[in-house]
Amino acid sequence: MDQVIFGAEVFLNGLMTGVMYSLVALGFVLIFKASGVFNYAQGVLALFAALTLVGIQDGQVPFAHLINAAFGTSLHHFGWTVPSILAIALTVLVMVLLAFLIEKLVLQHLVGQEPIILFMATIGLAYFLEGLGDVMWGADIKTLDVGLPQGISDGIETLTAGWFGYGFFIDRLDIWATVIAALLVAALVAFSQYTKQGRAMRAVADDHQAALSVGISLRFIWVMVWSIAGFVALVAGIMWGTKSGVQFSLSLIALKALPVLMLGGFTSIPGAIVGGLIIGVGEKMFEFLIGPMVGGATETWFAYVLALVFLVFRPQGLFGERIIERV
Amino acid sequence: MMQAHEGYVTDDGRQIGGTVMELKNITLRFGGVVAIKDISFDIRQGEIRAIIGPNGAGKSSMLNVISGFYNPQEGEVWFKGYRRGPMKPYQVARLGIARTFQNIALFDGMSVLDNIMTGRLNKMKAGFLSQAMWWGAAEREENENREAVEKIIDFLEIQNIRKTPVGRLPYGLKKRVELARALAAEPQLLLLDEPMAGMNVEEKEDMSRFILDVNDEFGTTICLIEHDMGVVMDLSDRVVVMDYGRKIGDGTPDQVRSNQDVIDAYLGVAHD
Amino acid sequence: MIYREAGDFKTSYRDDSQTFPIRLDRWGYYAILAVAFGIIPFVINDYWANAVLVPFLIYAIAALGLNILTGYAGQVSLGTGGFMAVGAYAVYKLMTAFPDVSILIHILLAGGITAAVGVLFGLPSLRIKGFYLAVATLAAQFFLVWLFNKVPWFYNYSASGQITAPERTVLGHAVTGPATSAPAKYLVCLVMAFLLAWLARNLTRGMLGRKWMAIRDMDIAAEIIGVDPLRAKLSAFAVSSFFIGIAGALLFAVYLGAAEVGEAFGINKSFLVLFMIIIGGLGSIFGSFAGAAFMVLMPVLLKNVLVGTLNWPTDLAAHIELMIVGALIVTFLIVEPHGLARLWRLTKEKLRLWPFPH
Amino acid sequence: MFDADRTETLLDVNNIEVIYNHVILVLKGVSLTVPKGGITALLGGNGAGKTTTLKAISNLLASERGEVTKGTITYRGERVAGQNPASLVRKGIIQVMEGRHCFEHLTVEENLLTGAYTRRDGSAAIRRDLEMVYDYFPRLRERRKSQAGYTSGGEQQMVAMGRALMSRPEMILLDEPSMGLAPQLVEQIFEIVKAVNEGEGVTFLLAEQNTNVALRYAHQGYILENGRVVMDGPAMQLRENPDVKEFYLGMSDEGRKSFRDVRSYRRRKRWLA
Amino acid sequence: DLVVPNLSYRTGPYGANGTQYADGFNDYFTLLNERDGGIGGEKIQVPECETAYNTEKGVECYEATKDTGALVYNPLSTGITYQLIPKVAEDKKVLYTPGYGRTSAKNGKVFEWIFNAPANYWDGASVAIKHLLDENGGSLEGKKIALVYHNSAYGKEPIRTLQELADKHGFTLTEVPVEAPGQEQGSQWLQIRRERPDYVIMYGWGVMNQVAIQEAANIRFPMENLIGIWWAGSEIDVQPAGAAADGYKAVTFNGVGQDYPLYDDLQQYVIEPGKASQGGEHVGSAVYSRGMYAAVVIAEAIRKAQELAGTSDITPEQLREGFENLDITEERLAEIGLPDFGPPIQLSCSNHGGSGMARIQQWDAEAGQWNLITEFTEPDQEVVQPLIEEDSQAYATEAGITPRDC
Ligand SMILES: Nc1ncnc2c1ncn2[C@@H]1O[C@H](COP(=O)(O)OP(=O)(O)OP(=O)(O)O)[C@@H](O)[C@H]1O
Ligand SMILES: Nc1ncnc2c1ncn2[C@@H]1O[C@H](COP(=O)(O)OP(=O)(O)OP(=O)(O)O)[C@@H](O)[C@H]1O
Ligand SMILES: [Mg+2]
Ligand SMILES: [Mg+2]
Repeated sequence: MDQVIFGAEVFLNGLMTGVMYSLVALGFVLIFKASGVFNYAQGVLALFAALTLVGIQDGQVPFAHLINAAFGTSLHHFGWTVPSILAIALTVLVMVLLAFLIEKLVLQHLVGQEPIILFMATIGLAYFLEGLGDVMWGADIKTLDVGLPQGISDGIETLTAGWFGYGFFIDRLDIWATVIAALLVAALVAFSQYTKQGRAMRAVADDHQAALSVGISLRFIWVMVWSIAGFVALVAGIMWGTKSGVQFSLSLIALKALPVLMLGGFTSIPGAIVGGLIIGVGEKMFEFLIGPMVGGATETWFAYVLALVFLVFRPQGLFGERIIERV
Repeated sequence: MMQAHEGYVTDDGRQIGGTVMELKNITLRFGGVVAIKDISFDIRQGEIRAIIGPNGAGKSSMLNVISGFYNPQEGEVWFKGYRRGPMKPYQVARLGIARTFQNIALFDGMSVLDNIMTGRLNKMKAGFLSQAMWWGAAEREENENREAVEKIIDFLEIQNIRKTPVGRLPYGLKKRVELARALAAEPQLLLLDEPMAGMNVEEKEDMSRFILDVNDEFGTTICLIEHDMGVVMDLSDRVVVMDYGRKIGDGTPDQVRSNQDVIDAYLGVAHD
Repeated sequence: MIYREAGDFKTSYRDDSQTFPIRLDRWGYYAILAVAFGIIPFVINDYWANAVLVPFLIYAIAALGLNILTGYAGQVSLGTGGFMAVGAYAVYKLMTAFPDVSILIHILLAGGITAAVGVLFGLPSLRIKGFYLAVATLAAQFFLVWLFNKVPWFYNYSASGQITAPERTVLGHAVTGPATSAPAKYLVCLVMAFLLAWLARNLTRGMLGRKWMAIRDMDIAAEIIGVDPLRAKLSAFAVSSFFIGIAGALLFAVYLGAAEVGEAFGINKSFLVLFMIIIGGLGSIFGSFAGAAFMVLMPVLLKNVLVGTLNWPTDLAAHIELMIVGALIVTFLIVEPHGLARLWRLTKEKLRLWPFPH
Repeated sequence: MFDADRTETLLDVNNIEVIYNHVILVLKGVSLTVPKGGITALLGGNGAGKTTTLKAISNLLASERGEVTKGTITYRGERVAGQNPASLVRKGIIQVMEGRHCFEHLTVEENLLTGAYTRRDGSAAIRRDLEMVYDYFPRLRERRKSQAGYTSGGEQQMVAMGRALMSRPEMILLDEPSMGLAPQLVEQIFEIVKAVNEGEGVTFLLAEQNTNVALRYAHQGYILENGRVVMDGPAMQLRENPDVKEFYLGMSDEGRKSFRDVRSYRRRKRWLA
Repeated sequence: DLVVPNLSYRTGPYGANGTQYADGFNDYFTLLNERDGGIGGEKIQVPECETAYNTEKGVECYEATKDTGALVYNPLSTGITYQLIPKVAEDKKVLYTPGYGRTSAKNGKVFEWIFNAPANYWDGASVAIKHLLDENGGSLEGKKIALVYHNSAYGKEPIRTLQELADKHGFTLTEVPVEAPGQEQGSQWLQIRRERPDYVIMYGWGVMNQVAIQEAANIRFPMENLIGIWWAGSEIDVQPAGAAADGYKAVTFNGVGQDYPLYDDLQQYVIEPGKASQGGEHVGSAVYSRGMYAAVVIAEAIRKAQELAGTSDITPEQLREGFENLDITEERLAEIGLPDFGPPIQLSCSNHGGSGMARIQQWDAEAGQWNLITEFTEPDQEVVQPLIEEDSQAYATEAGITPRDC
């Protein structure tokens, strides 16, 4: 009986973790949908966004280290702090600017190239942004606090303790993440399916040349999509950064998002959520049930294997667009 | 076994043999769309058979059925006297059926020569080790087949682009390379999906000559889809007409041309 | 006209299909071989061997392997690190279990074992394509690393899970273990790289190579003209993994001498090798070498310039190095998406026309 | 009746050279003028450079690693060089690309709507034009909800045409509209071109292999060969030219030749001599 | 000059920790150069080389520096250490790996060139258990202890020791691996919440530490029952969790805070003149102090070597002698300006690992500082020593080394 209750708790936590993965996966989906680009830099984008947010909040001097090294000064902070809300708004601006620069300096020159080339370009971009983030804001670990609650939700614990005699653990941060993710997904689905820009975005993904020929400005679409993806990255960065502090490893959450992406389908926004939930539950349950028998730490690979098995039956993921094969 | 058909003799005196391929009551559906509805026809040894019909009639789908890319939900496909069960396309290719594609399907990253050489892959049997060492069978086969391919290259007059990557070629030449690739397989049945689309008259004349010569010299049976009525009527021995997945006519060019259904659905008013 | 092919006629198909049909290229190739085999072994020191040439040769082998799979057969793989780990652990187990058998045989066997594992993980490629496949190969990457970390049999039950290569000799010279001299290391890797490159060249110019490329360029059409996709893809996985396994075995046994799976064969390895083939040129043997050279040399070079010459603090240098590497990758892709190999060919085409622009 | 000499020039291509990949010289000095309100045909064999010319005009070469290295292109007196394709569409010049290029994953209707991307005149007007396109191509109305990737070749051609019409252009660059279309549809497409041209005053520049049809509908034509204009003039005149007759219309002195009777021996074209 | 390369890592997943360590290491040598003109009149050069915690870059750094007269390496990475162990024996360089690397390198008979004083991973595990024994009146009978570890060579090190100790003291040990980097540890901590161990010992590094402490706080695991090894005992590990981390404990073998006379000198000679590595941002942090401490030990070994060799410009062989005869007493530490900063270290030909003594520090979130809460404690050599013998013996057989007589 205990096992069942524990299992239920693990299941619920799996769902919550899945949502956290989805937040990262969403950014990938958006960019993939709009440009057919598999944006490896999404994880680094989240890191960069979080770094920027903390930097602005704490009034850090950007490039302080570089300036100090070059001019022998010892700048660190401006000496002010910025309220969270304002800092978030400023960070969004920075992300838009970044999107603009990425389009201008990278994507624009790669119109019509094969997907793998674009993929590689985003890896290059990831390297660059990682270095840039470090140079701009320093490589030390930063604490991120925008006022999101953390820790066990007492309400749920007492409630379930009343029901089962065992209080469930649900992290309040995860609850928040779920709410935010739901809102994001609803907004993004509506955007891509029912608006003119959303349609244009999907058109660009299908055929760059043709999109150009009907007067869709690739530049605008890309800046727009990368800005949105930057925003999504910021959200993911806030959620994950609150958990672990803002540091290099934040960029590695991208690896957690990939199986989600695969399973849900690279092109489906709802897929990112559903995929996240399945992966989250799957890996947690596997670790709970099978993990002890094989020595644990199965989470790194299980998600991938699970996604792989799904793919064998549905090669385009659960909700991905069918791969059109005609001759 | 299906019944053997007598052959016939064409106007210009070619002897046409018995049935090579017979399609019986083929029906093909994609979800809700019925692309082919209960169609039967046959192709005989040595003839040039045309399939015509409006856009979306199901012609390419028919060719795909013949070449094994689609498995029809209903109906039977008989080839050389045997009923063909569901097969993978590459198995069909090994039976001696080669084809070209409506939207050119060449291997863009390879040179013209390599593209045509792929057509001969079923003729090359050298083992893995031999290939890895480039020794014995592998090298011998490579050179033998290269000779055969060079003959086709000469035949289609594409010597000067032999080493060019196909991605850079203009459309018409690509079509020709595709034909070369199909010919390299020395097929018994050659399927051509709109071989002359996107060509001007001069080029169509060239292409016609190639098709006729292939048919003449190698005795290859040809089944082609084409929208240029001039070409179809001039080249083909018999014509199947499809419309909305159904067969609305079948016969010699003259019979088809005068069929009222065909005129209504497809030909429209004749322009010359 | 510095570079020319005119006057270089071929009279047989055999001559026409040789690797370097143009005389000038052939001479260049022989010259490089002469230097590589005849001169470098006598002048090489530890630094050049361990920091530059040995890793370059080993990565070139891995890049060749991945290039066969990705560049020729069009199956994008991110499992390179995992497959290298298979090679490394296979050679380790073989070395310790059969100490008397020649290490060279062990290395080849390690390649064979990796090939088998590669085929296994290649099976899904029949259904899964493009980026989905790329991500799916990550399953191999993570699973294999986990496996080697988890099952003590693989690391002979050592306390920490590290594996260390014992000393083995070829013709009386140590080629693994700490006593190995720089020329010995270099020569082992060079011979392997040379043989494997020759093998890769043979496979890719023949029918097998054409089948791979056909699958890469248009898999449906390939199937319709008679390529069995299962065999073509799996053979690509097998050959590719064979190469990568050998690279892994060399990396562990000859180069590093000791390895921890997560650290030495992590996901970064997979990306590194992928970089190499893309920067070098997909579907090009020369490109595999060029890419490996670029990715091995550039960071060393940058570091030497930034820290050694400009005296920047190492962390700033490291961060800026990241930025430069990133920017260079992007620039490369923009200037010539088809890699160094294409750049090289275009240069030759221009040289051929030179001094006339068209 | 349209008269080329009396209307103003809409598009002027002046002696352009195009190079792909920095090495392959494809256009070796092409000049042409397109009068406003007319239908101009660009004829020529495979690889003559028709598509390249059209792409040079609509500035789509960059993504194919091609560039215009010499000469100028002016549209309504304004240099085209340096403008991005989107702004050209907004200025009224739109291209229908060779080989259809539909957005495979979008439905037929969504494809058409993307054509209206640059329009600012409200959804009611767009809906009206959508109906107009459906009236031109009833087949599309039937398939409006299917993904374009699954429609037949001809249907895709219609989608591409319809999509261009949706932008309410001043000028359409049509690349091989008849390719792969059934005869009556070819006729129909050209009828539509004519209707749009006459009804809405849209100027057409069309590259076409089907010389026969093209010269029947066009007002004037250019014949391109090997990256050069080898002949030009009013369509009627071109149709009477013996070389054009022989090489592009497939007629000999005795009338239409049968494709069966073509011999490999051929006369050399006069302009090559 | 004396060359002591600093193979550091300031980028990558562990860059935040590596930076602080490298700063401490550099600054102490800078201090010696500035204040004393080096050691024995020889200036010390500390060429820095970035490894990014990556073994191959580590090799590159080693090769690039080894011909410049380098005496001793301290790569702060277990992976790189394993790489270098066979190499340094061949090249005759000293490898000093305080508190990390290969534990059984303590056995100088087998590992001639490696030193890992004052304490190693197994000592750390044992000291942690001793601390728990003290807290429980000498008995851990029937207690449940969980080991949360970085699933790598480093994290797996203490397992065998803890298993032995569990047998000896009658507690049950649960092993909970965390796959690197450790961004997501939900299931691990749920498991701990379910199984309610009395204590959790943690061998973590990098982001794993921050997440683990946060998760422990989330499930309201009592912080004072969570004990990290020294690599899980820095400020950056606890700060992200804020007040919730209050009471968290970690094992350490070096002092904390800046309450030592040496820091005055550091201030005067290094920081104020602007010579501090990275502008002196991290002076006094736990990891900084450990880097500095490593430098102190190396400097002392150099001093000893100079004394033995009678020359100031020593060779690596002579430095090795210096290490083997190293004797850092309490008085000597006080002289240096670091009274009670580390345990006394006395090495010999057979003992390269010192006494293994370590102590416990505890985090005071409000004050934002670590407090030392125990004295230096001896590990249970009865358990640890045989394991060391066994493991080093195995290595000797595998690598064909005949242990020295001493
Ligand atoms: N794989 C598929 N999935 C769904 N529908 C398909 C598929 N293939 C073809 N169809 C549909 O089947 C019908 C017949 O298509 P097909 O390509 O055979 O036409 P066609 O006669 O070759 O026309 P065209 O002359 O324009 O090429 C079309 O309506 C097409 O949309
Ligand atoms: N991207 C490219 N790279 C290199 N060469 C190219 C490229 N695109 C076209 N070409 C070459 O330019 C020449 C002209 O091609 P273009 O497509 O303009 O001809 P076309 O007249 O449209 O022919 P078609 O009637 O076959 O469409 C051809 O020889 C072709 O090989
Ligand atoms: Mg068709
Ligand atoms: Mg064209």
